[in-house]
Amino acid sequence: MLSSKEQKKIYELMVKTRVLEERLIKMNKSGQGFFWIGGPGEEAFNVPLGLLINKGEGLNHDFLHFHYRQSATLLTMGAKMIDVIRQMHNVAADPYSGGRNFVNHFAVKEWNVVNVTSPIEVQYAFCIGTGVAQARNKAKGITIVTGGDAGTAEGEFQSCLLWSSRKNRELPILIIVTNNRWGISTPQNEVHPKSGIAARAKGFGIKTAAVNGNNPLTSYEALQKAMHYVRKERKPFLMEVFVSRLYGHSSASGANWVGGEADCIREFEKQLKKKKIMKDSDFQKIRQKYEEEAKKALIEVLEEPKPDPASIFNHVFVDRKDAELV
Amino acid sequence: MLSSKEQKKIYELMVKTRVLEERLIKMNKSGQGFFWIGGPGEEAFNVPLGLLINKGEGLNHDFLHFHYRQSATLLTMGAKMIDVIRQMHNVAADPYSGGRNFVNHFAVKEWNVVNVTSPIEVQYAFCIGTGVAQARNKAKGITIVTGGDAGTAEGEFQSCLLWSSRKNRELPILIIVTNNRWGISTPQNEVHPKSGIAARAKGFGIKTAAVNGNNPLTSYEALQKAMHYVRKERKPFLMEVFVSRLYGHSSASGANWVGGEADCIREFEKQLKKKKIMKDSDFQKIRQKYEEEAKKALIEVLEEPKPDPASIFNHVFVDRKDAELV
Amino acid sequence: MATMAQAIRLALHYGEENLGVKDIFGEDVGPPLGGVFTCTQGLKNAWNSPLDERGIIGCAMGLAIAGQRPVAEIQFSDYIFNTIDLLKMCGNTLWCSNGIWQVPMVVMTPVGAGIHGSIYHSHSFESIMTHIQGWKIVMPSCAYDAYGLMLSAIQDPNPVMYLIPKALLRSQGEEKIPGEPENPKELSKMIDAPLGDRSQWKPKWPDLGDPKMPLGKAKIRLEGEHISVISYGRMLPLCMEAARQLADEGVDCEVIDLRTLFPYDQKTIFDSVKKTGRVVVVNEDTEVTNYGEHILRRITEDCFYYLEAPPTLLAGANVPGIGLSEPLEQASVPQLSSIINTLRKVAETA
Amino acid sequence: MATMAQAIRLALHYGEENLGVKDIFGEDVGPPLGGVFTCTQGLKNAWNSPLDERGIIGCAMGLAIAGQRPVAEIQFSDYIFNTIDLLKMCGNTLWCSNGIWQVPMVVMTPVGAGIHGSIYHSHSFESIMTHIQGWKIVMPSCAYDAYGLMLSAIQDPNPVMYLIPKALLRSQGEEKIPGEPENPKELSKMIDAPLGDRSQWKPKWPDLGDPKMPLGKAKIRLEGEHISVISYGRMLPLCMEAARQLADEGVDCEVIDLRTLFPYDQKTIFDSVKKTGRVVVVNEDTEVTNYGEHILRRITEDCFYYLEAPPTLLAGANVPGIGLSEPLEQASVPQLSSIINTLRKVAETA
Ligand SMILES: Cc1ncc(C[n+]2csc(CCOP(=O)(O)OP(=O)(O)O)c2C)c(N)n1
Ligand SMILES: Cc1ncc(C[n+]2csc(CCOP(=O)(O)OP(=O)(O)O)c2C)c(N)n1
Ligand SMILES: [Mg+2]
Ligand SMILES: [Mg+2]
Repeated sequence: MLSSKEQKKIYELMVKTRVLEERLIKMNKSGQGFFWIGGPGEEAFNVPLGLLINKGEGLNHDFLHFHYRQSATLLTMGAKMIDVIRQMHNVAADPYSGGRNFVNHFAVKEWNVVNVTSPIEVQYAFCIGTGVAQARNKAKGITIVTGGDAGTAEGEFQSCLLWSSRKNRELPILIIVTNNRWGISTPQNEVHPKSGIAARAKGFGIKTAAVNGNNPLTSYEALQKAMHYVRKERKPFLMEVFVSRLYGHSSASGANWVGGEADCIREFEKQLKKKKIMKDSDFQKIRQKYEEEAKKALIEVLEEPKPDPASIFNHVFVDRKDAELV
Repeated sequence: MLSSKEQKKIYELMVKTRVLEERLIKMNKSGQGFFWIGGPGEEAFNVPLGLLINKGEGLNHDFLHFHYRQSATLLTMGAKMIDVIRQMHNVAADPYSGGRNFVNHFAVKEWNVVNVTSPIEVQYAFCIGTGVAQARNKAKGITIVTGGDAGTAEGEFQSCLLWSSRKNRELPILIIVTNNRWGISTPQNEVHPKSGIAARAKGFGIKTAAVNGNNPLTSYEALQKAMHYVRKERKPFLMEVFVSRLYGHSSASGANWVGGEADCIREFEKQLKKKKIMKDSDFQKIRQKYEEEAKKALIEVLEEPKPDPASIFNHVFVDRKDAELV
Repeated sequence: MATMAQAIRLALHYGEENLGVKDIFGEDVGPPLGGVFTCTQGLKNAWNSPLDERGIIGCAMGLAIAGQRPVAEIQFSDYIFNTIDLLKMCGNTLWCSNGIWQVPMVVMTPVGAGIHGSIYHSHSFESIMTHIQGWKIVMPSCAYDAYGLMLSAIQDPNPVMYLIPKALLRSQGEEKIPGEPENPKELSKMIDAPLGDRSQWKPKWPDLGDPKMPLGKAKIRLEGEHISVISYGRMLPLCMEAARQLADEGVDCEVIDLRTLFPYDQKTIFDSVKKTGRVVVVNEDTEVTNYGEHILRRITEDCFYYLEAPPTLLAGANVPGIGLSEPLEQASVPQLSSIINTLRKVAETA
Repeated sequence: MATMAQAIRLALHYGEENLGVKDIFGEDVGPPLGGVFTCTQGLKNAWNSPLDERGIIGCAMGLAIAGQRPVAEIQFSDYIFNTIDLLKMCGNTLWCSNGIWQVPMVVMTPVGAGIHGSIYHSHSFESIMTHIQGWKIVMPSCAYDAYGLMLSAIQDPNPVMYLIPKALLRSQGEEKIPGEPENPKELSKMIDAPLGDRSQWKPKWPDLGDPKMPLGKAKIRLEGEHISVISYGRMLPLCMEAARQLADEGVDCEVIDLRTLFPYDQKTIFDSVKKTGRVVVVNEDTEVTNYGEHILRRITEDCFYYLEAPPTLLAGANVPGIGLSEPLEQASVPQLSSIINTLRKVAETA
């Protein structure tokens, strides 16, 4: 069981993320960023994930192949609010993509965060390689991959299941699917078999767990168990995590509060109050603190310069000169 | 149970196919054809398949998405030996591709045989469409797709499983995988999970059967049952069929008799003799008959002209003129 | 006048009613959304596919083989690149089977930059697509053509790739689609879905006609004597604007809208270049192994002795993506200013 | 002298021993086969992958991200077209992450016709590949370059596409690879696997060196004054033979072997064209939106006033595949006779 202190910490990080995401949405609506996509509704799972990661660079740490709803994980790992706001406002100082990519498209070499990319499911192909490297080198790290439910229809999902479960060549990959029951506007039951996602992993002999991603404490425990298995057995494990999509798909679909879905923060607050770990005024104070941090960060970012147009040729190749040849 | 007459017919077709394939192999070795690939070792399954197909053109007949080991099915349906030899010798009169494609790459519009193509597994993507058309039109035909075991690692295999098993939108597809336990040179257990191929379909809630493809009688029964289900329930069914690969992968790997694998024709002969349906002299006579047919056909084909070089622009578009524009 | 998105919707409706189109499908193509750009709103045969582009193209090909007339959408051309082997097969099936199997299908997909789409909602596709055989490839630059080309695409017995210049989807046309009501507001009331709950909504379709717009025919949008400007899609209106501004300087541009990228209208192109002696091809795809280079190569081979200045390509920078930030996007794809500068330079070359 | 297949194998062995290559993988790449063309026979780090090209490229990219130096094979380039989205990502990861993630990987794949491979063992890939950014792309025309370019490809910090002209894999080189024994029979005894059971066999590797062949440098194979012939891969030896025959007619060809298709050697190309005033690019990829058209476009833009004849492309016919039958294949890709005819015609153009 997690101590009160640990529960408080989780709560704080959940709220911090939510505040940040709501700020990003406001930025989009007021023209301070072209597009928003993010993870409100997934904090109760993504914060515990961030806490349990073996963070660092190289094979002896966990390799992370994330999708665009992982802000809670990144903030938990230590990412700064202001940096996310920088990416939202696409300024040159955006440390993840230099103003090139959408918000929540992270890339952090020191933490093995492989850069998040918009195409759905490709990370399930790339993660095979870090898994192979870790397996062969008998490294201490494992590979963790996350993505959505609709995306499991892409072939890379099968590639990941198959390559990681080859007999005597199993890979240490924690395969996570966050199931919010939607593609953009397409309900899951319209395009998927009723057997569910975890069943498909079982077909490869992969161990699985179904997790209520709206509860941070059960999420934490389930993650601990699954990670323990992958770290020790060096075999794949699939977690299907049921989460909410509180602001719809993205700014393309309006980014308005949708209602009718469980809000993990509200739910957790009820628990914390019941267990007398925190009270309403604590909640308010925390929220305020992060709202101020976000606001301050935004003011700073709004003054920062946009990228230099000539910089488009930077990083085409490792040695820039080749890019300019043409 | 199949009558003696039916069993004899199956035997004849199996031998006819084998004789043809062995002739094709000889043609390759003597420079009368550039490349050979085919189905020796799969006759005991592919002949019954051919017998049970609802043959004809359009949605009310079965749509057939085959791979390159289906000569027995095609001969059973009524394809002529000489036409296969024409494709092997790539003459203009090859009715399947006009001398363009490898042997056993069939295409027959009147029988719904969609043209066989070399890339592995793509037929599992295309078959979705004929399945959708048949489902929507409440047609009498079903869709049948075949392919090998190694190829199930490609994403199209998952596409087929997923699209055909969507809740309330199931497709009438008989999904066949002929498992000869090899990719070209790669043993199955080196690159696949031990759970097996049928288990993966179960993960989608698809009914499955494992079939001994070296026995034509049990193959016939299993096919009858599976087809009945697909025709009636309008839902997918997966058959994993264990077969032999008697001459190796193709001429690229030598096309020599490999040994150590069950030969379905020898096995069936034993049964037929035991049941007193046929005797050794019958076997010999049948073989001789088809050897002569094949030889005669070859002599004819060797005189036939090769395609006209200018014909490369034919059939780029339905209306040829557009192809010549450039 | 209809927007390009409405024009596509009207064409698909015409296809459902008159041309046997029974499947209009792709990710989020069916209700409730009707496509991320509303191109398939309210269509009775529109349906949502799994999130699987390879399955979508495979399904379309199977439908075509089975004698249907499918229209499949890939949500953004940025996500079509995992299907290129299948696209190649759609295009080679007739040829491989020596004429036995026809594949009459339409694939539509939005292309190009201009909506702050960042790296994965800004891709062009014409250069790779024109390198694939057996397809006709179209790209409208206005609502009227969007309508007419779609009807012709559906009726063509070959696979047709219909590239949508996404930044123009909301721009209104200047020419009335046959059957379109006079007032664009009326059209909107009839066929645009309401905000909020749409479950009870039904569109009211106008009675439409077929303008019979042949594939393979370019359109001279502006006649001129000094320089041939060859373009299509999103760059076309920019080229027109550039031509208008250059007219004030005495530079007389002939602007050609290709409309069909393959098979393309060689006669119109060659006639124009032979007249002007100068040519610039403008598109926004990246510049190495660019479709415009093919057009220029053919011009150089066939009109070499008419050329008075180097035939020139103005295209996207050869970088791996369009950056989100405004200055990055502007530096990556042609802008009005760079078009004007390039045309002026070529016009002035002695 | 080593064959090209042996040269690649030697280079990969050098890579295993000296350059940190721990994964050489793909379909049938490991024992017992060692690749359908024997390029990976006997290598200690070669292994068989599942039959899943998307998994192969994904795995290679993940390995590169994890700091390994993978060499992945796609068995035939005909089967690489379902991975183009992933190839694009290998090429854009550095750029998208603004320099954070390097992707040092090599993909090798056999290309081109010439082995009676019919529709799906004859594909070219350079035109689509050069349209993808962030990759270096090489294609040797002889065993020596095959060796040197592979070592440089492995050492390059960027993704490198290594295109193998499959019809040349058995052709012997003229130049000795550093460390290669004098007698080719000896080499064969040392490193070619025996027929039949190979489970006990181990190769004996020669002690090899690195010729340090930089990427991005073309090689003038033959100097000449009248016409620049730019080619690479399988077409290069044909161009050399054509040049030899034309020399008897007094046509003096300069034959340039690009070796690296991107980034390509502009200086060598432009210098040559400025000298000769005539240029033909020869390759076997299909002719619409062909890589050679890019080279010609740059030449036309940069050397326009030096040109004495239309810059010309000789490439494959724009058809969906190479037919199996000999007359079909010959009509589809350039042959010695068509190369000679084209060069002669361009040389004679007034
Ligand atoms: C390959 C690909 N196809 C389509 C899209 C467009 N798209 C973006 S998000 C999305 C839905 C994803 O749903 P899911 O996988 O369930 O993830 P979620 O967003 O619900 O977390 C789609 C279709 C894309 N980004 N990539
Ligand atoms: C997409 C693709 N990748 C690779 C190949 C090369 N190839 C031809 S057959 C084959 C093995 C196929 O094995 P399996 O699917 O088990 O079918 P089998 O030949 O054993 O019946 C391979 C790798 C191909 N034809 N297509
Ligand atoms: Mg979802
Ligand atoms: Mg097999």
